[in-house]
Amino acid sequence: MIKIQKEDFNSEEEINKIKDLHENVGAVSSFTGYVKNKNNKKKVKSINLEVYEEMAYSQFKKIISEAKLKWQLTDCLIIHRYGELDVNSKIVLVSSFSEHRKDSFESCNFIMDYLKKDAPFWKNEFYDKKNEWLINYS
Amino acid sequence: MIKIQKEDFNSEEEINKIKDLHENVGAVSSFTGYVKNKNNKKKVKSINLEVYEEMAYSQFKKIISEAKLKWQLTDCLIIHRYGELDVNSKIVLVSSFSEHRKDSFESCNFIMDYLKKDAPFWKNEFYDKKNEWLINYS
Amino acid sequence: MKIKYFAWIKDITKYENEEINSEKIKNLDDLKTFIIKKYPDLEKHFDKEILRFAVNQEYIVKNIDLNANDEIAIFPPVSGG
Amino acid sequence: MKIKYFAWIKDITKYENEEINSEKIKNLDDLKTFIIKKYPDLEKHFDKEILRFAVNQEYIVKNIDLNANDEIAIFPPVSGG
Repeated sequence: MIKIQKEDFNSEEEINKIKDLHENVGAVSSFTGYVKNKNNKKKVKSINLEVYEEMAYSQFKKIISEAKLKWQLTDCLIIHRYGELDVNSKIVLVSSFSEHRKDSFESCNFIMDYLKKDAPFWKNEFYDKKNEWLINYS
Repeated sequence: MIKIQKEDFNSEEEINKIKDLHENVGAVSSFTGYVKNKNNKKKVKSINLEVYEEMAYSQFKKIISEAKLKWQLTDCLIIHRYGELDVNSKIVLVSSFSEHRKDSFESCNFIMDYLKKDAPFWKNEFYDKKNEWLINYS
Repeated sequence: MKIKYFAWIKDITKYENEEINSEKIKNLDDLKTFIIKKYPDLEKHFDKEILRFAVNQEYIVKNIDLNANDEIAIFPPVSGG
Repeated sequence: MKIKYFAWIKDITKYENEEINSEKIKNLDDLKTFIIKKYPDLEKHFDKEILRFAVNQEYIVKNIDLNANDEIAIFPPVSGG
């Protein structure tokens, strides 16, 4: 399940919805990313997260397919927000559902690695008086 | 925060409670373990999870202290249930809170490894007509 | 073809989207040349290989042929998650 | 000293807890000998080194001296999480 949305979400509910679709899920590994209150020693007030939505969907689909080739996965959930997000808000949730812990753990990490590298989102950080595009030369 | 309880819990609420205590948490990695509907090809109806509660607390405290020595962690949460648990119920939640993803991810996995190895809980699995203690010779 | 600009690239181009149709543009390298001419301030970012290109929502690192109905996106390194 | 049995160990001993006080029991090995004598069905599990021992909530793998107010737990390999 892939969701790209402005709104906040309830991780418990979102995970339960997927969990209830399946039998024999023993392990769910999740990563939640939040807006931090500072970055590079500058105090952040909020961010604006821009997205290339059609491409984000296709990249997420591709990442999930690759994870399912590498590990025994029952399901995957990616929720990524965009738009104006205050400090401490959730940005992203990635959850991997599987029978065994190792599969869910490693695939969740793998998905996050690729998401960070390939998902077309851009952070514009708002400080006290100015704003700045976050530049990620990795 | 360590909780050993019979009752189910809401992961979103439990994680938010810890998150709200701190500034600059950017990453929360979580693992949730559930009662599976089968084990060793036998259909499980429910489990009874026995605990040595005082020792479980002291083991969890120790594991969290060790994780905090190895990684930059803001906080850790372990909720472990005991008692009669139906198939698909949550058994355990481990969440690691940190500024950066790597710390939260690796420490969450580390805590789960030690929990599996050292936390004094014992699963008694109930099948259709009989029950059996789960024996773990690892 | 439809061109999309994201993040600070669109602060330079002043457009988020534009339609570019020229018989001279047969492939991605032709398009890059065309865009640098149109937006000289982008040239230094092309030179530093900072920019990313996607054709029909897939990353493209080499030169490829382009068709009139392709969607080409130009953007800086991503910073989601 | 207070002895605690867990999981299928207590199905053999029929007790979850018991108070054992004997002047003969000065250390963990003495206690093991005492318990095997009291519960002969446990002997094979001692022999196979399946059992785990905790003294005052800490795992103990070697022999250590015991005091009258110690809490000793005997249990099979854990299976939580």
